[in-house]
Amino acid sequence: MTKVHVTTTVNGEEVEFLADPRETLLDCLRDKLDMTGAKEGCGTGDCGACSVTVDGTLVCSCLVLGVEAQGKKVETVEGIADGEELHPLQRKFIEHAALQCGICTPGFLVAAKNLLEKNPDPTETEIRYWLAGNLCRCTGYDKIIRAVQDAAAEMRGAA
Amino acid sequence: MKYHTPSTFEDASALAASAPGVTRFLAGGTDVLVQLRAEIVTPDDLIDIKHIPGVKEIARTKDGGWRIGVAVSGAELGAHAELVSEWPGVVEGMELVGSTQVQGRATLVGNLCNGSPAADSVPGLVAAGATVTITGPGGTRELAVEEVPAGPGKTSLAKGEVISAVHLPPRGDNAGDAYLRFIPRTEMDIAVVGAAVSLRLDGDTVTEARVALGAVAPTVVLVSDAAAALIGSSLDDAALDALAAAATAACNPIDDKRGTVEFRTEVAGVLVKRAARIAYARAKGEK
Amino acid sequence: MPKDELKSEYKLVGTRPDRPDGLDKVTGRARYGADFSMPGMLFAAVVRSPHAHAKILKIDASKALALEGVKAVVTRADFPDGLTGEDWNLQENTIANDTALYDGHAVAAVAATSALLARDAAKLIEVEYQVLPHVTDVDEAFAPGAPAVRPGSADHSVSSREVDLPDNVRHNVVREIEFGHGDVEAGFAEADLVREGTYKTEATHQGYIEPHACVGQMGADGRGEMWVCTQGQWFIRKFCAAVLGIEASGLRVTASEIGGGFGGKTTIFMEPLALALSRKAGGRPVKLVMTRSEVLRATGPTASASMDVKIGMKKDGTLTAARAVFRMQGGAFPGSPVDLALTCAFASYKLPNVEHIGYDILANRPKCAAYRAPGAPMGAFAVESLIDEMARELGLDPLDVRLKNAVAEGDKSSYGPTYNRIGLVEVLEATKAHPNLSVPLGPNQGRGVATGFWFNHGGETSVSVSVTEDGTATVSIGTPDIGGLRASIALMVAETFGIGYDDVRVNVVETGALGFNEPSHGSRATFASGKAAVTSAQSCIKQMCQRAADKWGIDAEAVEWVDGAAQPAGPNAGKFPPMTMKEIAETMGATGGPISGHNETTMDGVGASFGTHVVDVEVDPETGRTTILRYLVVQDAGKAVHPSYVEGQYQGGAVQGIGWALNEEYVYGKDGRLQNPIFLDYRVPVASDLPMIDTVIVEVPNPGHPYGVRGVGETGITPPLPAVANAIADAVGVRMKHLPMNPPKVLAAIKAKANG
Amino acid sequence: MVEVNLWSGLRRFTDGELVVTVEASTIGEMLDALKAAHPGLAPVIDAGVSVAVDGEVIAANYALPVRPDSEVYLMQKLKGG
Repeated sequence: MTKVHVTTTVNGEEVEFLADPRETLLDCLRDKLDMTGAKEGCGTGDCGACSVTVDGTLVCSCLVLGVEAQGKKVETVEGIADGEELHPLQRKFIEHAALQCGICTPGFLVAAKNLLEKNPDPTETEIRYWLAGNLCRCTGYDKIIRAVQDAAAEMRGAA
Repeated sequence: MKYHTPSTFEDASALAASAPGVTRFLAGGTDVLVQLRAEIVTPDDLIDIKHIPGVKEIARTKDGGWRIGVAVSGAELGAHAELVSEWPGVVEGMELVGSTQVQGRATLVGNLCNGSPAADSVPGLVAAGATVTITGPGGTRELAVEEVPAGPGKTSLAKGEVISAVHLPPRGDNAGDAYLRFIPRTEMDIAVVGAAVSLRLDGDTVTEARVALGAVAPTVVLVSDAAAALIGSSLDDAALDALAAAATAACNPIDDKRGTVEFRTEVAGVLVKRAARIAYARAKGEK
Repeated sequence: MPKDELKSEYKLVGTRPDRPDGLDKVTGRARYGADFSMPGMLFAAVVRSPHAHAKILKIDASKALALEGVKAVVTRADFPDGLTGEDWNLQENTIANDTALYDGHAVAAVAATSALLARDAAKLIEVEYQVLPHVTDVDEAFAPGAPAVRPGSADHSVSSREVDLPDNVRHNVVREIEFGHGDVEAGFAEADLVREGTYKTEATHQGYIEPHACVGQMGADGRGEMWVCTQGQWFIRKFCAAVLGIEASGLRVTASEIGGGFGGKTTIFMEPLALALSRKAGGRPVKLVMTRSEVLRATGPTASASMDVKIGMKKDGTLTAARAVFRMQGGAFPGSPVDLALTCAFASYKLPNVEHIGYDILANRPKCAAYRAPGAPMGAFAVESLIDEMARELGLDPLDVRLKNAVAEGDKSSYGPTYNRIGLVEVLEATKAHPNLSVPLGPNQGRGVATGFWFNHGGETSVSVSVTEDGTATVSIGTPDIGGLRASIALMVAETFGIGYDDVRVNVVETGALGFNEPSHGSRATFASGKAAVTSAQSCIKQMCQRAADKWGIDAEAVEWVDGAAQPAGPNAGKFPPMTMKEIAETMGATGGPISGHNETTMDGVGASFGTHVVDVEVDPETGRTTILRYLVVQDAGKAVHPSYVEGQYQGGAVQGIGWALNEEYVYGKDGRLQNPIFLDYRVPVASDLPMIDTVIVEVPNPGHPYGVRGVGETGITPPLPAVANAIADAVGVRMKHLPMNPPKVLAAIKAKANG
Repeated sequence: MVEVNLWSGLRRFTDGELVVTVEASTIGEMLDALKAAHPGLAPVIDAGVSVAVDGEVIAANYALPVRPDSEVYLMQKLKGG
């Protein structure tokens, strides 16, 4: 198998790796760049645990090839906090007990952050539909939705 | 697997035409990658068409219609206000494909070429009278969208042929379209039944109509009897019942884990009526 | 109920601080099963049977082994012979011997230098099968002449019921159960209304989002290590040791952070394969991560059930008698939870006459594992549906009927023993008082009520608490933190010591660091590890009082522990300023050495938890689709240590139950293959399917726990199945007796009713 | 002496008796005495049972005392998820 050299930017840092064309962006993040924040829950784009943004677009990194990341800007859960300063969503997820096992949390945070960047004041229904591709099996979603609402309110207040 | 990034459709076509093994074109990848990961299809050559200029564009054509690039994602389609206002049914069909994450990648052409009878974006395109441009070894040709699928997982495209653009006709006045699908959950499912209606009015009377159904036959079907039931009516109960009866009669579905024959047939009649009402209201300018 | 007093009694228990592992889990730093790597690590892939039942004639791995980078292949020949009982079942399930018993059954495994290479190599392993007749449905497996799934595997000497089955049925029955009391026929004769029904539930999966993953390392000496996502690292050690024929002490198992379990990670599936591959590959560590389709095909879903229930009721709603006959298949192995289903079935009700009969049945499906209150949701679906139907027929309020028959302290339970302090009546009263009950309903909308029960479990527990040299506390527990356990343990330990919540560090430790622990299962982790941690902390306090007494030169009995400090117990004990935990800790090396306490026990004092759910639905009469409009969970927590995570258990249990009720099911084709092994078609509820889930925490303290804790994890999945069915019946007048109540089924029922 | 309530399916091992009396001061002694008095119960008990003493279900703790006035039930082995 011929591997392809890929240069890309992850959370603002330029990185490079060799990818087999069959490897997904998720495989490359986890196995080649040791960024294990994004999780593989299904491998078919049905659970959202691997959510990242590529050039600002929310995607499942299991449905993007590593080689497609060439020259792109990738953002993952590891890049959400600003140094020691947690993003309001991260703080609100902890405060509201919006995670139980926590495996889906990275995907929810990446997806919710992307939502609030596009729509700072989403309704409950808009939040629920935006996050419908992020499965959580522990919480029944209630506390997740409340955490996103609360973070949105705080961010609007601060803006 | 070899990964290619051609910069013209002619090159993409030539690569595919000369490839000895299994070939796949990669746009959004939301089907290709699933099949790759599940080892259902492992292409020998994967041809990424996103590096071809213009594939991300949505452009007004001279005749007043639209030319949609093959790598335009569902999210990009939904963000195009003018297109949404003219062809809401086409756009809502595409926007029902997958999650927000999938919307960031999935494309009309990918949804079409995956060949699924349940593809959510296809009935809306068929009802709209959309066509595609196909680039092949012998040049380009135009084809109606309903002519593209040839059965579950199959298309009528020949080896080396690749769809290079989607065209929507001019919308014109007093017209509206709508797409509805039935799924057990509210999101994340494959359509159990899909129904698209596009129509034009003169006053209260339907003068033109196209009706397409998804997931009730081996391909998405254009149901002319259903359209005939609408034309000349003002969407009265009798016309709606005739519409439902024609839609039901066109159903030739399968029994599977997603729905029974009886259920798909019954619900096709229900959805087509609901979609017709929405299209009619849109044609009247009601939101 | 002294609820308010109880709340004010504690400084920390009952508050809602941030969980200590929250920071790691919102930044992506927390390490789950698949996040661990080791130098020199290989990657494994598993070859699985595509057939539901097949003889394995030949396995040829030569092509795989010829690939550059492939280091080892294992088959059953690499595992010891001669295992018996459940050890044999576990080994059989880990890797097939001469027969593949279900679609997805592991047949061989391969280790290679990359995950892609391992997958490529697995495809090159050639297996020759001779397909055998199969059966996957519970009723078909119980029908005369059904294909024998695993002839000779049943030990009928342990069956607790006289043989009443023909041999060609009994060959798939591995256990027959009978228990009850009173005279049911006489009870039915006393009733004004006797009704019976047959109910069916399909198998569902726990659906945790994290697939099973481990890294295993084992040398030729049979010693090794494992990093694994599990609910119980000691169970992994015990079961792997049994399956591999090694000493348990030779294996050190570390539990990773765990991405959900719900019972499904209390046992082994592929872990011994990683260890066997490692041993064969010269001791190189081997990482094995399941795909989602492997999780669904080859881990441990719950049983499918077919159930007959008969109930007698008086006009005023009083129950006179009940009989349940449950048939459950739990895959190709003994162990469906039919016994637990029966035991819980009528546990909410005073019943003078009751009879339970059960059959544990084999079918060509994966070996079932525990799933949240194993068996109880199925039984509740049957019983609570029928009670609801009868209450409606008699014109009685379904909640009042439940209240009329509700068990309380001193009542004899349906399964025999007399109840101690329980909170069902309090739960039902709180439900009646909730505003959701008075929201008006529109057309095609309906309201359903159901009650559920789970015993809860104590289990083998080891905990250690040490006083840290700076006066904080370090707690070692052996139950993985699946949903806020560290926070609740820290609250209880800090409360006991009288120090700050942030001054307690709780670690989930590996098998070398404590004595045996059962998993975080049976709703036991907060209860049992918490109780053991409190006992251990109390032992530390006793030692700290001794140190203070020594320093002061007074009797240890004259020292008491108040607000984190030793102080003289009274004016007669002497006049000394309080000596804080920090002061004692800083000098402990010179005053007698390190101070720690530990507790090892099979935990007693467990208290059961009852819950009542109320759901409002709207049914689309043209498509049969059910929308959840409103949902209420009321449940007894004994004492909610961290109320947010208690609410989370209630909400999560309810939503899993909603999924089971409406859309989730294992669908097998005629070929015996699982038709829906991906999340696209195994339909767990998504965010847009649901409203907020309202909760009420009722607190009837458990006298068997120092802070009154009852386990809360499991009860919540029990009522939703019947509650949703009862709401659909209320909305559109159709009684759904076969789960899931998906749109095709509901629409067919509506049309059948309309057609007379 | 302790009265042990059996589940009804065990009648076939105890000549139809549902309540049997054995000499025991702990759960372990009780189980041993049951096996000695009614050998048919041995495989059932060895396969795993739970015992409820005064309303509390105990999976396995042979050392736990039982008193003559204790309410004792032999039950199917219970475990959770």
